[in-house]
Amino acid sequence: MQIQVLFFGKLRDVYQTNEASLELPPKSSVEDLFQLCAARHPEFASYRSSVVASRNREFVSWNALLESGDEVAFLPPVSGG
Amino acid sequence: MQIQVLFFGKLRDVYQTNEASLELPPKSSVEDLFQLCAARHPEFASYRSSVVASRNREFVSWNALLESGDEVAFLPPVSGG
Amino acid sequence: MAPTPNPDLVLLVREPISFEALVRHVRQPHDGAVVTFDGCVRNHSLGRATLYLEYEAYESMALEKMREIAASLHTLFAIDSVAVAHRLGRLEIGETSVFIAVSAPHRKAAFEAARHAIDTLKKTVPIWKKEFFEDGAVWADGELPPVPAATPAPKPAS
Amino acid sequence: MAPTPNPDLVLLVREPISFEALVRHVRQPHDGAVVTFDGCVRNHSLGRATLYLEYEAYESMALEKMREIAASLHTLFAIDSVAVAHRLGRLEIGETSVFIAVSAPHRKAAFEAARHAIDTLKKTVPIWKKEFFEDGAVWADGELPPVPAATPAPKPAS
Repeated sequence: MQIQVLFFGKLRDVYQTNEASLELPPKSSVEDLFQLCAARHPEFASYRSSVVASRNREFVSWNALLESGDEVAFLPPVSGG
Repeated sequence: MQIQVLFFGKLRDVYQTNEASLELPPKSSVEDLFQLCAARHPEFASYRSSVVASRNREFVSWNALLESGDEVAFLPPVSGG
Repeated sequence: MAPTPNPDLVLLVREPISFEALVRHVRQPHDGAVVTFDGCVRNHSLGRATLYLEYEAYESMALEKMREIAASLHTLFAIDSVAVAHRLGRLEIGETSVFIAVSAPHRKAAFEAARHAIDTLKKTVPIWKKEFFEDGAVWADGELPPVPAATPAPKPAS
Repeated sequence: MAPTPNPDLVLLVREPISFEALVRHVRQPHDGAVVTFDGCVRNHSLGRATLYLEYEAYESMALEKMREIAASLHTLFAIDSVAVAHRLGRLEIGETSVFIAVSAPHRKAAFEAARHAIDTLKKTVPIWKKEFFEDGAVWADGELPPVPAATPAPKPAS
């Protein structure tokens, strides 16, 4: 299935792009998607404990399962305001 | 001694003036001044427990002693803001 | 980098209060937060429709008390500067009767100081509000300012 | 007399925030208080002189989260309406990055809601600040938003 992934802040610098469309097996989780990103950009792995994920613009846990067409973002600590 | 007295809000309505210059014996207190006002306008007496007094623009207790030339005001509950 | 606090601004005015001027007054480059409180004339009071208000003050004492409040904010909170304006005379519905602006490096102090300023102003500044209704006018219920328990006698004249 | 709350206003903007428009939006005749919070770009950060900032957002999600904050204020506090604007792009020292205005019949709710709004925005809205110094730029330290402990699996595709 196809997942749209968005990168922000520090993570965008690391992944060197704003967004990517990645192919994952059915029943993959957010965690699986993160590991796929880390496989492509090894430095990415070091951010695992300091980012959160959203799925379709809602914060989700790492074990959340994905569906085809989902929009997932990896979000570093927010600093608006 | 001469004391300048100011009246505000409801008390001004009762005393029918903004200010008065009243003559009191030396060592008179704020309380004495209030009683002198009440003698002139009997309705004034009923406000004794619902007003405070200032002397030279500082809140004072009823037993505060006055000096010639003091500016005293009787202040109903304040409602600014 | 070396914060020189603006002098505080304390005003009683008879025209509409200029929010922008007060905010400009307190806002400096080392500030991260400005909190403002805008007290407005409501169209009703205890269930009755208000037509308009009139505010009067013991002006010299009100200004002194407002200056004392501003000064106390600096000792109580890590703020930069304060502007407080209260309007007097006739006010229509929706107009601003009191405006307070507080600047600070961080938001917590700005919020707490602005709140403290209006709470203290309402309890201690000699200003009175008369409410005008269809069928008459009343002096608004207010708060009796706290008064010292006992006052030392003045020095005897020498 | 029958308060019809204004719809809340939630904005991400790339030009200077118009305070007056936001305050006008929330201010209605039955309100007694408007509290505003103005978050400004400080000229230093952790002791270093800041040159300017850049803000970026996950815009669609940030707007959703800001709308959720505005909605939650109505359930938590007795307020009338809310306006929240956050600026994106390059900001100079002294410019406003975020502005919040809350109107209410009484001041306590307006203060508490404005404070809650900015505290929650800083923790949960996906916006990031990059600080530019003489000798480089860094993404500001921030807060990691709270995340649900476990997420129910989506319904299997039928």
